[in-house]
Parts: sequence; structure tokens; C-alpha cells
Amino acid sequence: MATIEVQRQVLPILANPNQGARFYNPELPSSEPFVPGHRTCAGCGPSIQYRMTSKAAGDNTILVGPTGCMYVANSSYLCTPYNVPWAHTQIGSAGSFTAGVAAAYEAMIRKGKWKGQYPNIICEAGDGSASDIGLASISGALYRNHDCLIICYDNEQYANTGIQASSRTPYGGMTTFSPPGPEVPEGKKLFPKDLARMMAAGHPHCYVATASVGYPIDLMNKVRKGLNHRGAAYLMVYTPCQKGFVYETPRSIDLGRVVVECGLYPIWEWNPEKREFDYSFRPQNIRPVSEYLKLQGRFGHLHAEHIATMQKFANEQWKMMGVELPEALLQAADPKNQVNMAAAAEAEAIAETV
Amino acid sequence: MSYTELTVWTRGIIMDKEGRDIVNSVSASARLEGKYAQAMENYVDNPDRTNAPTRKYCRISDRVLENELTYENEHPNIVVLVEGTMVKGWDYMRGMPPGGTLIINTHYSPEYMLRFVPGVERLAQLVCVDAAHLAHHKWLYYRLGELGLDRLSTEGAAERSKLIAPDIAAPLIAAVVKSTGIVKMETITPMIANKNAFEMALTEMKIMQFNPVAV
Amino acid sequence: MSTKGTKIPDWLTVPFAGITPAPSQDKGQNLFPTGNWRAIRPVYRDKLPPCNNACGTNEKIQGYLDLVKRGKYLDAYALIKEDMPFPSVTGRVCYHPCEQACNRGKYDEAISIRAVERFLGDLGQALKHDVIKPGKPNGKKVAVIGSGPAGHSAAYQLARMGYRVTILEKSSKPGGLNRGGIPTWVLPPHVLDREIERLVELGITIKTNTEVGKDVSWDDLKKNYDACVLAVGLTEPNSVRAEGENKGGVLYGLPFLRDIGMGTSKVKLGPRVAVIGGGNTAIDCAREALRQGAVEVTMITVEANTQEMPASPEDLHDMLEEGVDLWHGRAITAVLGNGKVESLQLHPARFSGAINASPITIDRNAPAEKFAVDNVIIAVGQHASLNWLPAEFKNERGTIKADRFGRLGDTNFFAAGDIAQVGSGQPLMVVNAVGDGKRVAFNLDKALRGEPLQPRTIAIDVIMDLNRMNMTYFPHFPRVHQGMLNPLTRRKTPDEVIQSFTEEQAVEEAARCFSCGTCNACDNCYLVCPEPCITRPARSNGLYKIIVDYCKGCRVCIEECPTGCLEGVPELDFDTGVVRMDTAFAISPGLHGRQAQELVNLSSRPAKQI
Amino acid sequence: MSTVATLKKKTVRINGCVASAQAAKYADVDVIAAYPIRPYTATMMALAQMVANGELDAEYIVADSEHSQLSIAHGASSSGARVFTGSSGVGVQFAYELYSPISGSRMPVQMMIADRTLDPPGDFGSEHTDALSTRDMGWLMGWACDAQEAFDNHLIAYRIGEDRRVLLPQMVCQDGFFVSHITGDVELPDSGQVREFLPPYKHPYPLDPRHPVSHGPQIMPEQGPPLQLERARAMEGCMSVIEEVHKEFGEIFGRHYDPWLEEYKTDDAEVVFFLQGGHGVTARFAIQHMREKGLKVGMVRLRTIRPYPTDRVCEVLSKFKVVGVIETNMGLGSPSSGGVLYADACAALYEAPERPLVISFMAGMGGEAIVLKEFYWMTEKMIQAQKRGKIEKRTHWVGFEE
Repeated sequence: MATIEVQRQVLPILANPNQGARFYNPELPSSEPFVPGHRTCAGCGPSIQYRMTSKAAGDNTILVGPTGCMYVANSSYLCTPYNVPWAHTQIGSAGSFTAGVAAAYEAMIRKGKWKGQYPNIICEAGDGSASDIGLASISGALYRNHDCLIICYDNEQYANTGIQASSRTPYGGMTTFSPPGPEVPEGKKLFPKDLARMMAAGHPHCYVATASVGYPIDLMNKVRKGLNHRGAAYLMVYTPCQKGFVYETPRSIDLGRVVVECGLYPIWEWNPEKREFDYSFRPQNIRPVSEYLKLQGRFGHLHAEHIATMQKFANEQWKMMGVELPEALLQAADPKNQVNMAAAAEAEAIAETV
Repeated sequence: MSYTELTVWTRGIIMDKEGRDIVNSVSASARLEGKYAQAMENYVDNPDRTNAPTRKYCRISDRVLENELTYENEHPNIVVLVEGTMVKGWDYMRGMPPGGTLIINTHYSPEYMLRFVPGVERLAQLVCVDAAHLAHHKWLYYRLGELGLDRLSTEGAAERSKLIAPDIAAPLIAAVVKSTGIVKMETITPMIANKNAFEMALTEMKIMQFNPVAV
Repeated sequence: MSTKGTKIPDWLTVPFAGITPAPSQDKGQNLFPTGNWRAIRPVYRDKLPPCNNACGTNEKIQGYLDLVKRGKYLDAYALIKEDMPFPSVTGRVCYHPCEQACNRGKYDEAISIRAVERFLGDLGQALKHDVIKPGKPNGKKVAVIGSGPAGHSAAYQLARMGYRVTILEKSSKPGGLNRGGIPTWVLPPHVLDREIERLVELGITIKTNTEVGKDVSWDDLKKNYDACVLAVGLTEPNSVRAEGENKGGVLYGLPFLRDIGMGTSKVKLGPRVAVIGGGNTAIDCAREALRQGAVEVTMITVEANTQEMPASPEDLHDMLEEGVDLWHGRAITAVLGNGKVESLQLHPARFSGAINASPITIDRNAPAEKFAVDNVIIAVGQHASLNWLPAEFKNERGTIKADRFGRLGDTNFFAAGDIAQVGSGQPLMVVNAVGDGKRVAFNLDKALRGEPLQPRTIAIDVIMDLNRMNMTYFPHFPRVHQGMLNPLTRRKTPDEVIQSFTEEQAVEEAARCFSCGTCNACDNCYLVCPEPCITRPARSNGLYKIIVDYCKGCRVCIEECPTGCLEGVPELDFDTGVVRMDTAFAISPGLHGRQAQELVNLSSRPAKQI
Repeated sequence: MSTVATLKKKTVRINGCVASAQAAKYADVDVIAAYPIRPYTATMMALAQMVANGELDAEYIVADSEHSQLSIAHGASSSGARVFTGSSGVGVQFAYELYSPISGSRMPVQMMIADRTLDPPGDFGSEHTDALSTRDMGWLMGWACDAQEAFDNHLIAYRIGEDRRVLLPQMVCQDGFFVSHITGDVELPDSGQVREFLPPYKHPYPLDPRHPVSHGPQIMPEQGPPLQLERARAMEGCMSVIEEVHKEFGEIFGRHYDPWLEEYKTDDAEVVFFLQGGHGVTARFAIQHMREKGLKVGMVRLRTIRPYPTDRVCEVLSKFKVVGVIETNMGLGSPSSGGVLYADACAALYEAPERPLVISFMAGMGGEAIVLKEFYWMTEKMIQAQKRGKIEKRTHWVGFEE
């Protein structure tokens, strides 16, 4: 059958901001698909991510926003900050709606109903959508290999609905559905679902990577790699939630670094050609998890043994990354070498609800 | 009949409990004094966001409240700004009947703050109290741990903290009660956790009087 | 028909199916200003980097390092030349107080600023025409007495301001201390000569072999010139007041070096040489002695240890490397020998008070040491010879009495450099002399134009605290070291001991600069803003703007600014920036009616470029 | 390009499912979202083969659930593509969340439904409950009674739904088995006819990077009512469009349908069956036989239930003495404690100057065929009521009563 061939964009990879000892960000695209005037929290991690992502993608882009903060807060009262086409979809429809858009453009371009280069189709799903209710639909989109990028902006909870536990909420994380109390001193008992690895293992033909707002250029480059990849790509981005994590607003980027340096958010890439994980990313330094926890109110209630438990978890991740564990981290995994958080006592005192 | 509306403007998340404590304690004391009273969170604009304006409402009447289900206070007699900068932000004076009171948490004097206030002609008094200072409040974040515990109620869940006004709410409540007499001092005082800041505010608050005109 | 007769009021009109037209890229989403969420406003304010502050002539060091990073060497050279006439010289001889002050020193190793300056200086030397041009002639004549660092600097600045400058130099070659006080293996003569040429290119007349008081009188100066800068320096060596000091074979530091520098030296050193004194001149003498053929050189200092010595640690280290022997806590009390020095008599000694600023107490009861030498070089400071100067302008320390502007009374005579120095008895470093010359030149200009004079400027806000910057952006990087000649061979040669940076080295080292407190257009604030409400017309230092209508005051930009040039100011301190909304929401009456209309017109709008 | 452009007119014997697939092909749909469930599956099988053969150039997506099917359809339609999807029984319910968002964002998605009884039991038979349970979600909805009508309804529905004055999604329904699996003669048109009747789909504000818009932003409570009112207006406003389009369809294809009701032998009828879907076929034969016995019985078949033709129903049904509503759907606890058609019919009749007696028959439940003698039995009940001047009870369970 004679059909029109689909032309696809190729976005250049940005240079490393650390040029020798010099810190100097590469030249960034001038287009601004995400403009100010939205109701996200001051210092909102996800919206930092949204801005970087859309900037990396450019103007020939279509955004899909399943229900979540980036829908409710960004498009409030029929005011929209999106300078590119954006559509809300149901929280469980992240992957499928995106697939629909992708399929539509494949067909319309092929049949001459739309002229131009195939747009970047990006889905911005929260972790609730990506790891819980929309998991199947995203898996479906990845499996079917539509040419699109599905991003999970992972703020480790349902923030929009007022901080509830998701399957991405870390062990010990306090949420309104996992509050601490005398019976449950650690708040959340379960460890988070390893979503990104699940996506890589289950859809080995896709480009899969994890990133953090703490490393903007790395993040933007992974977005571009994902878009340049012919077929589906999945990106998991750590985006601190000021409201739910309870930290000082200026720390949004800082947390993005510290979480990686503490081994709680491994940064890696899945190479679909070689069919292997690339663990080469290394943070500037490696720290004990306590340095990450103490920055956030949601961990304020933790006792020594809980912190040690998290350190064990982090150590496992380091091992997986192939990192030789410093003695300090092994020590930190022993409750004896940890101290209770400031509010551990209050957590119990306060527990009785009025 | 006497009917009073108290609207508290506060910053989402970071000063949510402070605002809530003010309306809760005032309406609770009004009930103790046998009045009909209602305290509620802003709902229209939920979920609230860090630094975003959120409002807490309180209605006190000697008759049963028939407007219990309306979202907002349409004619606030008393307006409290829990964070001073909010004076620049919104028309919080909107709908205020003549003879109203505006209470601001700031280290500045009423004379200075006046320049930012819209619709001053409706005011009977402008009150400035340096609540943050009196309550030794480490602006804007303090003791993240306990703050985390308070955060759990920002969406209108059950109040977790048993303490009412442990922080900057105390001086503000003092200012409200002393400048307006909305409830009796003796009924509200026992509820306040931060007694020290409460007492200090009674003497430290700066009041500026006006002769309001109808608009 | 249930909807028959229904009417949607204008203020509630909504776009078709709630489909909202996208905001325009330039205006942003102008329906919902969030500026009123802000309690603290981020403000850009550059602070003074400690290096600029510490530099004797306040070179804009951070500035030229930043330019070198970008490979803009010429601009960097031009910037340095604003305050420093001969970077090729200071790039070699300066004791770099900037590097001592460098914030990076507290982090890993200080930036090798001097090496970069030398790189730029040499680059400037290679230029056919200098980037600096003389100022528009103002018809005024100025005489500068002395062509040392201070005089050179003053003359240079005056020429740039349009004065007709004449330098009077008593020696046969211009350069003063630069030539006569600094060994050739530190500062090769051709380098200095080139810098002197630059002065001539600026239209400055240099009269050598012209000594004030001998060839020119005080009144001649008054008569023939509108103003005059006295920068004659300290020319006469101090003695140690030891008996027999007048014997043969006794040499003095400055003249020793000066004669070699001027090429008029006749000395022939014996194999064993002692050097008296613990300063930089003493060290130069000791190392020069080796190159003049001495075999064993011993340095004898009153200071009890190396820490006390008023010498630059690097030079001391290099000297010891070259095999000079170092004795402490002794003073020379007599020069023994028959007409010519054969040995020295030494007694234990120490400073009675502050090191180098108090009389020496010698323990003469202690048994004397005898130390056999063929020559002794005495380098214990120098003093001025001012017999030509009207007494009223002399001070008790035998130097010129000038006010804090460097002016002699209300005359148009100004003094700069060692001759007018205040503070400790120590001689000025070259760079301080240059700075002094510069400031005096400016004051002279002001004086002639009848403007108020300025004392040495004091920094408003020097950023010294690393916590005000974000160190996470600066991974540890070792300092780039300059190449050096091998100690064993170099002591025999007149070659330059320290080598220049290559271009790569210079850039690599400049890249280590934190750019303390000064915007260097790294774009980080622009990149991390969540709104985003930080814009820049073009990417350039300090051109960033914050749209206060939208900034929610999260302060991420402040936290993430690597250089610390962003700071938070309470919003209430501003009268401006009032963003008043009718309600807590963006909704103002008719708003969505407008949107609905915009949506209808959408298809007629020009298509967005993609 | 697909071969759709060059199709010649011909008549084929195909069943309802394949007829629907053919219609989708003639509509030259761009995106197809499939997920297997009986009995509609056959439609997607046929389309899969067409795409495989290159007869139709479309993105054929095997979704991971009905919820995803509808989401895909929503996304594709929002981007400006013509989409086709479908389902049956519980599948229709699994996608429930999407029905309101799709009609709310005014996307003319088309969904083919071959009815199937909801669980329990795991019954393949046709019961209209699956589609009817979504009837108030803002979708156009109507039933065909044979393969040809099914084919035609799809084209008609696209044309109506995509009309700028309407922009609403459509459910084109047919009974499982009775239509979906019964073959009949279907006249496939010349593609020229289709082009003339059905212009290419063009949404006014699609997701197009050249004219960026945001679909479905968050609103304030006070902005809800106007948006709901807009949707209600569209639903009502489309009635004139529906009539207009059916008229044009008749002119182009020579098959003339009454958009709302098919009346069979109603001129002199005193009692009529009121039903929708495939059972109309059997009903026609039953009526012929009873007429031979001299009974004045007729049938009124509802072709379009959403928007509900209230005035037409009132005008037509009020001509008769007794109306027997054949439900073929479950409305547990409904006004008639039977099905849901009864309530609509009565509501329509309420304003009539002379109201007929209305009886509701629970027949063909679980997909059981309604056989001739059951029609006779129902007629009997209607005539008794007519004689008595009042009904015995609102709802009869056919086959379980004397």
C-alpha cells in the first residue's frame, strides 16, 4: 500500500554541565512549553520536573496528564500553563490515552490527514497512576511499543488528594493513610514497589531509565533519549513533594541529590539494544540515609531501628549498583549506631486523635 | 441579633494549623458561652498548596446559623492575616461591613502596613502583632518532625495534635479577642497552649483606630 | 426541551467543553499571577570576591578568570590591565595575597591566580599593539619620580587619563625595584623591557640618569609640571651595626641584586657565602649567590624558625631545595678578618617584641660562635635618601609625610609606594606599590580637577562564607601546578625557574574559580525555577530577571545558585510587587468569556511554529 | 491509502458483527481499539483481518482492557482521528469511568455494542442491560434489528456525532446473536456514496501542536453547571440533526429510516408492542399471525433511545389503548420493578391527553429467544387489560405466569 512515511524528530543530547572543574549549564532550548501561573506548591518538585521535561522536548510536543497534582494544580479554574497541547485523562488511563494519541498521529500522518514531523508524545503520570491504578494501561502501552515517552513523576504518594500512601511510598514514610502511632511506630510498614525495574524487566524492548530533579541535565537528556528511541520509553523521575515530604521549600533540588547519594533512589538506564542495565551513574559522594531522612518531616517520627532498617535497604541497592560499601554505611545499618528522630516521642503522644 | 464572621487568611500547608487553631478555639469558646458557632476550613480551593492562600472561617451568632452550608464568609467583620505578606496579595477586605477589624501578624507598625490595605475606609481598627517573634517562631519552617505530624490534618482530617495554638496562633488569638471582644477572655485563655506568647501579645499588640464610613 | 430558554450569564461563560486555549509563550499564563504567594523575594546582588578584595591593586580577578574560562583571553587581558600595568611582571613576582584569600583554599586548594595572570601577561607581551590606549590629551604635564612599581603604575594610569607624563629615573635603566630588586631567573629582563616599551607606546617620556636633587631640583619640578608623583622608593641598605662591617667582602642585599640586574656588577663571590636576614630580599640574595658561583650558602636569621620569617613560604621552600643552609636565632655582632671578611662572630638573638617590628635583643654573655665565610651579604631592609626633600614633608621614619590620599600638604605633589608607605616597617609588595601608584594617580587627577579625593576603598560585602554558595556544584579538583626547573641544575643557570602555563593549563585552572558571589551566567537559577519565572534577554552575567508577578518565593533559585549572588529579601520591605487578586482564585468576572472567545478565534490565529 | 476509496456497490450475506466491521471499513476509521469479549468479538476479528489484508489502513490496537479501549479511543479522537471501538456485557461496564469524560470533552467516539447479559450468570445471551446502564452518560444510543440496519446505523451515527453542532460519542447497539450472529443480505454501498454522505472527521480543537489547547482542565464548583448545561443542550440540540441526517441518508442510499420509531401495522392497531432491537423481527411474524385471527395488534420499535424522542413516543403511543413494553433488560427495583424502558415510556406519555394502559413484559431475559407463543401470550394480556380497562399488574415475567 502506498502510504506517507512518518518523519520522526531527533533531539540533540545536551552537554555535561560540569566542564572539568567548571560548572556551566549547556545552552538550553529557548522554547518554554510550560509557563508560570499555576497552583503547584512553592518549590514543587513535580513542576520542576515538568518544566525541564517539556523544555527538553520542545514545541512539537503533546502532553497527557492523568489525574494528579499536575492536573488539578496546574490547570485550575480553566487556567492552563501548558503552551503545547495538553489533555487530562483518567488516573487509570495514563498509558492507554497516550497510546490513543500516538496511534492517532501514526495513522493521520500515514494517511496524509496531518502534515509534519511526528510529535513528541509524553505522558506525565504520578506514581499513583503509574504504580497502582494505571499500571496495566502503562504496561500495555510499553508492551505495544507506541512511539511515546511515559514519565512517572514519582513523589512517592498521592499528594493531590492530601498525602496518602501509594505503592511507591518508602518504608517509614508518614502519610494520612500510614500515620505513625503506638501500634505502628514506623508509619508505613511496606517497602516501595520497584516500578522502574519492573517496567524494564517486563518490556525489554523499551528504553527505561530512572532520574532525579537533582540532576537536571541528566534528566533532560534521558527525556531526549526516550523521545529519540523509536518506540515506547519509560522514565521514572524522583520529584520531592514539598507538601507531603515536609521540608523547606528551597531544598527541592537538594533532596533530589541527597536521595541519590543515600542510595535510596538508584539512577540507572536500561539499554534495550544490549538488553542490560547501565549502573555507571555515580553521585558525587555517598552518605548514610539518616542525612536524607532528617531533612523531612515525614520521617520525623522514626526510631533508631527503623532508620537502620532503611540503611539496610539502601545498602542492598548500592550492592546492586556494584558499589563497594564504605564501612560507615555498614555500621549505620546497626540500630546501635542510630538515634531516634526528633519527633519520635511526639508521634506517640500526638497519636490519640481528637 | 448579633452575628459575627471571622475570616482567617493563612498560607497553605506551612501555616495551616495556625489558622485552624484560631477559628477552632474562638468558635469553641463561643459555644461554651452558649452562642451558636461554626468553624470550618476553606473547601472550594482545596487541596491547598504550600504558600497558597487558604482561608478558615468562623461564624458566631446568638441565633441558630442558617447559612451553615455556604462555602465562604461573605461579610467578614474580623479578618486575620496569619502571615504579614498576605496584606499585599488579595482583597481580603471584600464584603467587610463598616467597623471591621484587620489583624496582621507582622513586626511592622500599623502605620507602615496601612499602605498595603485596600478599602481602609471600612476599618474601625488595624491591629499589628509580631506573633512570630512572640512565639519564637522560626520563620517559616521549624521542628520539621512535629510539623510533619500536624500536616496530616491539612485536608480536614481529624486533628492529631492535642495542643491548641502551641505556636504563632496564640498571640493572634489574643489580638482577636482583646481588640474585638468576640468571646470572653476567661473562656478562651484556658484552651491556649502557648500561654506565654498569649499573655505577651495582650500588651505588645499595636492598635490603630479609625472612624469607618459606609461604602 | 429542558434547555429551552436557559441562559448562561457572561461571568460564567466557559469555553467549549472547557477546552482552554494555551497561554502565549511571551506573556505566560496571565490569568493567574501567583506572586502574592511569596513572603521572601529572591534578589540578584553581586558581592565582592575575596581575591579582588585582597589584591593590592584590586584586580578584577574573578572577572578575568571567568573570561579565561570562556577562552576570551584578550578581554581578560584588557580587564587585568585596568588595574595592573605589567601582569607579566606580577604574574612572576607577586606574593599573591589573592591566593591566600581565595575561598577555594578553604575547600581544596586555592586557585593558582598568579600563574593565570602570568599567562595573560605573556599573551599581552606578544601583542603587536597593546589593547590599552592613551587617554584624550588634557594638556597637563606630570612628572613621576622613579620608575619602580609605584611610579610605573602611576605613570601608566595618568597616561591613560590623558596626561603628558615624564618619568625621571636616576639609574641608567628604568624599572626600579622591578629591575634592581628581582633576580633575572625570576623576572627575565626582556619581560620588563617589553613592559617599559608599553609605557613609551602610551606616550610617556622616560628620562634615565636623571636624579632629583642632583639633575633636577624641587623647584624645577614645581615650575615645569602641573603635578608630580614621588615614587623614589627605599634605596639605601640598612646596616647591622656590627663592628668591622666596613671590611672588604661585605656586601648589601639590594645593591648586590641591583648591580646584577643593571648589569653593572663587578662582584666575584668566594665559595662560602653567608646571608644575613630572613626576608624575601635575603632569600633572593642567597639564591642569586649560588648562581654567582658560591658553593656553600648559609642564611642566618634572627627569627627563631621559618614561620617567623617575613618571606614567602614558596620561595623559602625553593631556596632550601636549592641547598641553602638555614640558621635561626642568631645575630651577627662582628665581622672578623684582616681587611677582608674571613669569618663572622654570631651571638644568640631574638626580637624584643613583635617579630620584625621591634629592636633585637642580643645575648652577648652567651659564648660567641665563629663562622668562617668568604663573603657576607647583609639584607636586613633598606631606607630612603631624601636630602632633596623640603624638611616639612619628612616624617620621623625618614620617609615622606603624605596624607591618607597620598598628597603632600596642599601641594600638587603626591607620593606613592615605599617612600610614602604607612603601617609596619616592612617594604611593600610589588602589587601593593602598584595599587598605591594607581590610587595616587587617581587622586592626583581628582586634585587637578578639584574633586574630592578618595582614600583606599573599603569593600561593602566580601563573600567569605562558603555556606553562602552552593558547594555541591564544585567537585574537588587539584590545583594545576606550574612546571619548574630541577633544583640541582637550576642553581647553576640564570634561566627562569618557574615555567608558564600552557593555554590548556590556564583554562583548566581558571575553571576551578568559584566565581564567589558573582553571577557567571551558569543558568542554574533559570533551569531549576519551578514556575518558571526567571528570564534572561540573553545569556550573560547578571542579566537574569525574576518575574515578581509569578514568583512564589520558594527560594530554590537562591539555594541552588552556585556562586551565592542570589539572596532572599522579605517581601514586605518592598512597596512594589503588589499582586492583588479579587479572591483567592484567579477568577475575575468575564475571564472565561474572554477565553471562550479566544478559543473560537483559535483556528484563525497563525499556527505556532513547531 | 487503503482500498476503501475504490469499493463498488455489492450485496453480501454477512452477520451483524461483520456488518459493523464493514461499516467501520467504509468509514475509513484511523484507530481501532479492540479487546476480546463475546459476542462483539467477531467485529474486531473481521477488522483485524481487513487491516492484515491491507483493505483498511488503520492503527489496530489490542488494548489491555475495556477501560483502556475507551481511553485509547478518547485519546485518538482528541487528537483528531476517527476511532472505532466496541464491547459487550461486563466489558461495557468495565469501561464505565470513561463514558462521562468522553462525552464531556465532546469527542465523537463510536462504540459498537453487541449486547450480552451481565454476570451472573456467565451467559452469552443478549440482554440490553449492559448498554442501557450507561444510557444517561451523554452518548447517542440506538438499536438495530438486523445486519443491514446495523451497517447503516454506524455510518449514520458517525455523521451525526461528528457534526459540529453535536460532537457527542455514539453507542451503536445490536443484540448479541439475534443480530450479531444472524446472517442477512447486506448491501454494501459504493465508496463514492459514503464519501458524499460522511465527510472526513475534523474536531474544531484537537490536540495539535500548531494550535495548542488544553483538554479537560480542572474547574471550580461554579463552573460545573455551565459545562453540564452545554452538554445537555448538545444532547437536545442534536435531535434536529438526527432527523436531517436520516433524511439525507435515505436520499443517498435509498434506505429510508424513521430516526426514532419503526411503526409496524399500527394504523388501526389498538394494542402494540413497544420494544427495541432484534426481537422486532419475530414480533413482525407474530403480529402477522394474530392479525389473521383478527386481533388489532401492532409494533412500535424504538430505534433511538438517547436522545429519547419523548414527543414522538407520546404522540404515537397515545393513539393506542394498550402498550406492552418488552424490556429485555433488568431494572431491579425500578418503578415497574421490571426493566427501565417502562419508566421512560410512561414519562413520555404522562402529558398525553389520553393515556394508554402500559404493561411491562420481562421477556427474553438472559438472552432467551422470545418465541411466537410468548408474543401471543403477551397480546392476550394486553387485550384482557383493554377489556377490563385496567392492568392486572405493572410487570409480567413472561414464561413464568399462567
